[in-house]
Amino acid sequence: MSETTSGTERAGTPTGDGAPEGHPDDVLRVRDLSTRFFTEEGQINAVESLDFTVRDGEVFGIVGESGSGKSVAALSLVDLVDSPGRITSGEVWYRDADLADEFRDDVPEAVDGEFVDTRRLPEGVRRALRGPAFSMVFQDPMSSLNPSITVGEQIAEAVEVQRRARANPRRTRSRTQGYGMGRLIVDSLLPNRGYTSESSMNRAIELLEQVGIPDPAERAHEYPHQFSGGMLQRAMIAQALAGEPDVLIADEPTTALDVTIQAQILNLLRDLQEEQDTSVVMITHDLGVIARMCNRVGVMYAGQIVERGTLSDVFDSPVHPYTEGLIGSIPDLDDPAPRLQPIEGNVPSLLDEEMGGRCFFADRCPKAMSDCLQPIPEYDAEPGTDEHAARCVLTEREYDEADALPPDHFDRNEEVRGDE
Amino acid sequence: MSDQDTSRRRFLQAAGSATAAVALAGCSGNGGDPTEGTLTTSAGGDETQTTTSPEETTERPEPDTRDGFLQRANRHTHEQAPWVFLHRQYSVYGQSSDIEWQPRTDERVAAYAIEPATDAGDDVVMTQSQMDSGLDPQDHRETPTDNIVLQAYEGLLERDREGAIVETLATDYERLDETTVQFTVRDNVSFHSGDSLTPEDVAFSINRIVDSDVGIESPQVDQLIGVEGAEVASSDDRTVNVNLSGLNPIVFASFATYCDVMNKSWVESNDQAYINQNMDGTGPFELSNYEQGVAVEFQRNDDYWDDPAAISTFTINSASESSTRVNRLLSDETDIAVNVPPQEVSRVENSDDASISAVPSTRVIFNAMRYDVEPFDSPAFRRAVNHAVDLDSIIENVLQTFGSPTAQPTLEGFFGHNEDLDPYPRDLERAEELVEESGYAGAEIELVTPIGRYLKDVEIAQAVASQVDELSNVSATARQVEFSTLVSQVTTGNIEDKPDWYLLGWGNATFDAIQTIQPLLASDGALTSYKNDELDRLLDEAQSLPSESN
Amino acid sequence: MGYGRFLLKRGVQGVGVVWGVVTVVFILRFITPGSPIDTVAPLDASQETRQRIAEDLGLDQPLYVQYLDYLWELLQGNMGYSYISSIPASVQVFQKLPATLELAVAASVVAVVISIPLGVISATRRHQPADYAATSFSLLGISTPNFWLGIMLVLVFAVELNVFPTSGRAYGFMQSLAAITGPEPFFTVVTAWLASLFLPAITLGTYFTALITRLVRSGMLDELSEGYVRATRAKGLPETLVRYKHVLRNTLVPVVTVLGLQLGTLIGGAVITEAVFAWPGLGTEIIRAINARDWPILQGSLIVIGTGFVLLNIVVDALYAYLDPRVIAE
Amino acid sequence: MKIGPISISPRTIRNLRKEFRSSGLARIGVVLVVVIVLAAAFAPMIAPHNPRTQNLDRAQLPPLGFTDTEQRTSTEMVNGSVQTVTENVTVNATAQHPLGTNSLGQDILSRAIYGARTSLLVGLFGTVLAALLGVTVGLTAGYYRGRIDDALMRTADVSLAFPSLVLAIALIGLFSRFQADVAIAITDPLVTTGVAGSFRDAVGLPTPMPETFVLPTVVILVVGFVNWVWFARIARGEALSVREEEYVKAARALGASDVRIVFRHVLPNSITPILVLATIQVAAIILLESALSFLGFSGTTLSWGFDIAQGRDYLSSSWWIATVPGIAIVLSVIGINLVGDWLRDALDPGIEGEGGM
Repeated sequence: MSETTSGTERAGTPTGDGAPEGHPDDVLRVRDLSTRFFTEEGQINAVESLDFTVRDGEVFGIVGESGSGKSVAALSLVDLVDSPGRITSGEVWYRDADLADEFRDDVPEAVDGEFVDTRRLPEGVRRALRGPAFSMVFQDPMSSLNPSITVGEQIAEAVEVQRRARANPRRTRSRTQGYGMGRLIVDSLLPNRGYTSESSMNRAIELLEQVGIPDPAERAHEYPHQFSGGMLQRAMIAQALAGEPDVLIADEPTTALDVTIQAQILNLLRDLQEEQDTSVVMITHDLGVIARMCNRVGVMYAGQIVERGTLSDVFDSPVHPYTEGLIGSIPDLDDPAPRLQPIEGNVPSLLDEEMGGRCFFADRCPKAMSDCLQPIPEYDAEPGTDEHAARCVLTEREYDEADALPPDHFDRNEEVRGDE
Repeated sequence: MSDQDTSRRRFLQAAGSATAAVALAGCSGNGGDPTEGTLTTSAGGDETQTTTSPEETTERPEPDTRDGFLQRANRHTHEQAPWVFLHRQYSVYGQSSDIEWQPRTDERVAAYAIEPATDAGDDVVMTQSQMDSGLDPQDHRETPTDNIVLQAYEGLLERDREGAIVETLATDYERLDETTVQFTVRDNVSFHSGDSLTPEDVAFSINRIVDSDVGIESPQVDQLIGVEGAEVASSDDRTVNVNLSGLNPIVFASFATYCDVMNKSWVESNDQAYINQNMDGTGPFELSNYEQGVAVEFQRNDDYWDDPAAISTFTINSASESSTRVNRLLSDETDIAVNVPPQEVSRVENSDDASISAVPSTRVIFNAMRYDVEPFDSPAFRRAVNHAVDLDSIIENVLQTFGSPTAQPTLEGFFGHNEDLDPYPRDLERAEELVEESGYAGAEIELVTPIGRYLKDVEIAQAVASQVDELSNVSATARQVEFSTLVSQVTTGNIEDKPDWYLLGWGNATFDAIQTIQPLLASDGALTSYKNDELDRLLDEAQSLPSESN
Repeated sequence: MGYGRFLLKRGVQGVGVVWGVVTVVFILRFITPGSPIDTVAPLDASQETRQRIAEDLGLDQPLYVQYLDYLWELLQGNMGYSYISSIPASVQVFQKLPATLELAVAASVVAVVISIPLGVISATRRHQPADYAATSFSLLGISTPNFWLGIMLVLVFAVELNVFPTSGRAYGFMQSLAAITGPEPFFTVVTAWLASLFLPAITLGTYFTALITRLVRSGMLDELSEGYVRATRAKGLPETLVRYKHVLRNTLVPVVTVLGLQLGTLIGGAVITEAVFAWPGLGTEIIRAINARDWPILQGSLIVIGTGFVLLNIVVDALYAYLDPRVIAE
Repeated sequence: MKIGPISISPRTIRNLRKEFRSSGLARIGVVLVVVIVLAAAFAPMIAPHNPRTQNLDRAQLPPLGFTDTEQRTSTEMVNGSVQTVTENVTVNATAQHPLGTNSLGQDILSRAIYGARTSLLVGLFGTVLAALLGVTVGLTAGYYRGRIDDALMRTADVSLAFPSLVLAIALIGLFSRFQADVAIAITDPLVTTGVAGSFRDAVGLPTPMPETFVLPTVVILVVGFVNWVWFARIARGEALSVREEEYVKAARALGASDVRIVFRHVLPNSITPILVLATIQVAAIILLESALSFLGFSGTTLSWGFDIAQGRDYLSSSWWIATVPGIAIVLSVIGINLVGDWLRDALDPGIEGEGGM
C-alpha cells in the first residue's frame, strides 16, 4: 500500500531544528524522543531517543514486551508523563496548518511548514491539543473511568471540552478554559447545573450508540461498575472519539479483555478508523493484534524502536533477532510442529547505569557479537520495502561465530541476564 | 453538694431530758427580746484562768448559762482535740468599681445592699461558682441557690452584715411559752404576682418545710428541727403561732437563716417544675428571665414594702473555674466575682476598675480524726498532730493570709465561742513527746481531702501532711478524692464508713456553737467522728437552757 | 437496592442502636456504687428522710418494673425530673442542646472550610513549602490537647489582648435571629454572639481541621495515582475540574467514612471545650450531673447524645452513598 | 524476627528501614518517643527533685531565663472589713528548678518527667486492654459472621454512640468512690533497690524519690474499655477477608479447630493493621487521659492533665505551670503519631486508623 518515493531518507536522522523530512502523508513525526524517570533507585530511561512517523488514516503499530516502554512512549506523545517521569528531549511534530500559522511568528522554532513541534508550544496549547488532535484509549477501562460519575457524564465532559474550545479562540484560553473554582462551586451548589450541557450529553449518547452500546440513553446514566469490561472499553473509545481526534492512541486496548471481546473491540476500532479516517497508534504486546490491524509496525525494545517497516517487512523478513524472537514466540496454526522458541532472559531494567552504550538486546541476543557492544544507529534493512529499517548490526553484516560474545559475557558485570 | 452545710441539732433526740430540765429551770420567754443578751457573748467568769495548758484539765465549777456550757464544750474539744484545728475561711469577692457593696459574713449576697457608683453600676452582674438547683426557695440547701432565690424571696427574720437578727416580714416575734413562739406578720406587703401577704401564707410556708405532706420533701426540715408546725393565731392582728416539740434555744436564729415565705395560692396552683423555674416572692427584686443552669435575671421590684433597691437589674451567672470568674471581672463582663482565690487577688487589686473585698466567713476548715481507730483514739496523739501543724505558715503561704487560725470548733463572734483558747502553737519536740506518750510512735497516717471543694483544700491537706510527716516518729501522706466520694462516705450515718482522717469544711449560718459541735462531734451527730460522754452532757445541758442571745 | 431502601435499612438499624443506648444508660445507674438518695438528701439527713426519698424515687420497686416504667416514660418523651432542680430532665437537657449544637456546627464549618483546600493544596503541591506548612500544622493540630489549646487562646486573645470574651455564650443563634425584629440592635447582638463563639469554635475545630487536612491530603495523593485521572486529563479537561470534580469527590469518600467514626470525638471535644469556656451546653450539664449524681439529667444527656450520634451517622451514610454509588449496590 | 506466634518477614523489616531512612519525620518521631520513654523509665534517676515534695517558701518560681515580679498580697482585718496590702516582690529563677515550680513549690520539671510515666503507662496498658477486647470481638465476629457478627457489631455501634470521653467521664465519675482504692501504688524498683539513690548521690541529686508510683487503674480500665471498638472493626475486616483465603479454607477442610485457624492464620495476617492502629491509639489514649485528669477524673495527681488544671488557676500570675505539661503532651503525642505514620507508610496496612478521643 505504500508507494513511497523518498525511501532512503530516514525520518530519524537528527537534523537539529525544523520538522524531519518524511512522507508527505505524515500527520505526526516523532524524533529523538527520550523520557526518563528519576526515582530513588536511579534514573530509568523508559523511552530512549524514539523515532517514528504516523501517516493520515493509517494504523501504526508499536509492539514489544511489557516493560519495553510502549505505554510511556504513548503518554509522552500526549504529554501526560507524571512525575517522577519527564520528557528530557525530543520533538513531536504534528501537522496542523492553522496551528502553524498561529505560532509562526511567536514561536518560529516550533513551526516548520504545516508542522508544529508540540513540545515547544506553551503548556496550555499542548493541553488544548488533547481531544481534537490526540486522544487515548487506555489499557484497563475499569480503572480509566471515574467510578463515581456516570459514564455518559464523563463522555459528555470530553464533548464539552471541545465545544467550549471551539467557542473561544485558542489564544485567549486560560489554564482552566474559563472554568475556575468560582464557577465550579456555583455549579456544584446549584441543582441542574454542571460543567456539561444538555447538548453535550446528547452527543455523548450518540457516541455510545456509535460504539455499539445497546439502548445508550439509559446506559449513559449508569456508573462504570454497572458496565461489563467490553462495554466499558467501548465507552472509553466513545470518549476518545468525542474530540474527533486526528490521532487516536490505543494503549493495549484489548489486553484487559477476554478473547471474544477483544475481537469485537478490534473490529470496532478498525471500523471507526476507516469511516472517520483517523490515524491510529496501536500499542500492544500482541503480534496477532498488529497483524490484524496495522499498516506499518515499529518493534520496541528497551525504549527504542529496534525494527520498523511495513507489516510484511517486519513479519515476513525480520532482521533484528529480537523481532525474530517475538515472531518465533507466536504459535503457528498452519504448522502443527511446535516451533515455540521464547526469548530467553528478561527485559532490561532500563536503569541508566545498567544500560551502557551498546545494543540493549545484546545480553539476550543469540547472535550477539563484539560489534554489539557499541551504540547501534538505525540501518536500512535490505529485505522488504524502503520503510524497513532496524537498529542491528546484522543489517550490515552476517552473523559470525568468531566474534560471538562468550555466553557468560554479561554475567560478570550485569545482574539482568538470561537464566540458563 | 451543698455549699452551706449548716446543720440543726436533731432536737428531738436530745431534748427528751432537756424539756424536763427546762421545766425545773422554769425560765421562760427571755429569749424573745432580740436586744437582750446580744452583748453577753462571754458569760461565766470561770473561763478567766486560761493560763492552764490544755493537757492538764483543771477542775472548774459547773457553768450556769447556756453560753457557759457551750464555752466549756469548746474548751473540751480544744483539749481533747478530736480535730486538727485549721482555719476560718474567708469569703473573698472581686468587685467592680462600678458598684458600692460590702460583703456579708454569712456568704450571702443581697443585691438590695448594692449601690451604683457609676452609671454602669445600675445593671449589676454577679458571677458565682455554680447556678441554682431550681428556684423553689424551700427545696435546696446551698449558698449559690440562696443568693439567687433570696433576691426575690424573704424570710420572717433576716440578719444584718454582722449577723445580728433583724425583722423583715415579721414585725415582732416572741416566745409565748417553751413550746410556742409567735410572729406578727408585716402588713401592706404584696407578692410580685400582686397578691398581698397574709398570715396564712406564712403558716403555709413554715408547714411546707416541716411537714412533708404539704407539697414537698424539703431538705430544710432539718433547719427548723423541733418546729412541729404553724397556724394563724389571729388574722386581725396578723399573728402566727409556731409550735415547738420542746424548748429550742435557737429557734429565732433558725428562722433568721431559713424559712422563706411563699405565696400559698401561687404554690398550690402550680406544679414543682413550674415553681422551680418561676418566682413569686415579696423581695426587692422580681425574676425577669430564667435560663436554667445559665443565668438568672432580676429587675427591681418598684412596689417593695421597704425602699426600692438602688440598682435596676441584677443578673447572676456562673463559672466553676475561679480564673474564669476573675477573667470576667477584669474584662468587665461581671461586677461581682464570688470566691476569688488568693493567687488572683493581686491581679484584681492591680486592675484599675476592680478591687477585692473579703470578709471572714461562717465556715471552719478542719481535719477530723476518728476517735475509734488507732492511732487517733489517743488524745495525746491527736494533740501531737495539732502541735505538728504550722498553721501560720499555711495561712501565710497557701491562703496568702485569707484565713484566721482556730483553736476550737466555734468561730469568733459566734454564740458560745470561747475567747480564752489559743491555737495550738507549732512545737515539734512537744509533738514528738506526745506521740511517744501515746504509744503510737512510728504510726503511718493518711489524710483524705476533697479536690477543689474548699478554698485550696488540696494544697492545705498536702501542707498539713508534709508538716506532720516532719515528725521523726510519724509519717503522713495526703490522698485526694472527689468530694462526692468523701460525702458518700461521711453521710452514711455510721462512723465506720468514714476515712480515719479527713479534711472537711463546715459552714454555720446560725452563729451558734451548737450547730457546729452537735452534728460533727456529739455522739448522735449526723456526721460525727467523735464520742465523749462529757461533751454530750455539756451539750445537753446547754440545750436545756434558753439562749441568752436571740 | 434503591437509595430510599438503603436509608430505610440504616434507619431501622439506628432505632436498634438507640434502644441499646437507652438500655445501657439504664443499666449504668444500677451498676454504679452509691444511691441517688445521696444526691437528694442533705448532708446530715436523718435515716427516715432518706427512706422517704427512696420511696419517692421508686427505688423500692423491682428492677424490671423500673426498667419498663423508664422505657414507657421515655416513649412519651419523659426523661424524669432532675434530682437537683426538680425540673423535667427533657426540658433541662434540650435547653442545653442548642448551645452544644452551635459549638459543634461552628467547629465543623471551621474545619471543613479550612481543611479541604489546605489538603488539596498540600497534595497537589507535594514536597513544596505549602505542603510542608500544611503537614506540620495538621500534625500539630492532631497532637494538641484541645483543652490546653483553649486555655492558651483565652490567655492570649481574651486576657492579654482582650479582643474576645473570656468565656460564656452571648445570646446564641436563636436570639440573634430574634434580634432582627427585636428591640436590641441586630448588629451588636450578632457580633457579641459570634465573638463569644469564636474561641470555642477554634478550640474544638482545630483537631478536626488537622485531621481532615491529613485525610484529604493522603486520600488525594492516592486518587491522583488512579488511572482515570490520566484518562480525564487525556481528554483535555481543565485541571480545576480534574482536581475538584473528579479527584476530590472520590477523596471525600474515605474522608466521610472516617469523619462518621469521629463524630464521637467531636462531641467529646465539645464537652471539654465547654468545660474550658464555661459554655452552657450539654457537656457542662453532663459534668455537673455526674458530680452531683443527678441521674435523670445524666441519662437524658447521654440518650440525646447517643441518638444524635445515630442520626448523624445516617446522614453520613446517605452522604457516603451519594459520593460513592457503589455502596448502595453492596 | 518472631513476636509470639507472629513472624515479621524480612521484607517488612526492609520496608521499615527504607521508610526510616527516607523520612526525616519518622526519625524525629522515634527520637521523641525514645526520649520520653527513657525519661519515664528512669524518672527516679533523672528527676531533679521528688515530684511530690512541696516547699511553700519557693512556690511559683519562674523557669530559668524568666524573672518574675509578682505582687505579694497581705491582708489584715480592720474593723470587720479586710484591708489588702500588696507590695512587689522579685522572684528569681533558680537552676535548681530549671522549669520553675508550681503553687506548692513542687519542681515542674520533675513532675513533667513523672507525668510521662502516667501518660505512657495509661497509654500502653489502655491500648493493650482495648486491643485484647477489640481484637477478640472483631476476630470472633469476622470469623463466624452471621448472627454472632451482627450481635457483636450492633454492640460496637452502641458503644460507638457514646463518645469515649463522655463515657469515660461518666464511668470514672460514677465509680469514683472506688477509684482511690483501686488505684494501685506499685513500688518503684529503681528506688527500692537503691539503684536510683546511689545514682543520684553520684550525680549530686541527693533528694530521696517516692518509693511508690500510683497506677490509675480505673482510668486504664475505662480508657481501655471505651476504645475497644476501633480494634474490633479492623480485626473484623481482616478476619472477613482472610477467612476467604484458600489456605484458610484448606485448613478448615483439614479439620483444624477454629481457635487454631484464628491463631495460626487469621491473627497473624491481621497483625500489621492492628499494630499500626495500636500505635495511633496510644497517642489518642494519652490525649484522653490528659483530658480526664484535666477535668479532675483521674486516679493520680502525677499527671500532665492534672498539672494543667492546677496551673490554669495561676495562668495570669505563673503561666509556666500550665504551659510546661501542655508542651510535654504535645511533644509525646507528636512523637507517637510520627512513629504511627512511619509504620503505616512502611507496612501499608490500608487503614486510615485515626483513633478517637
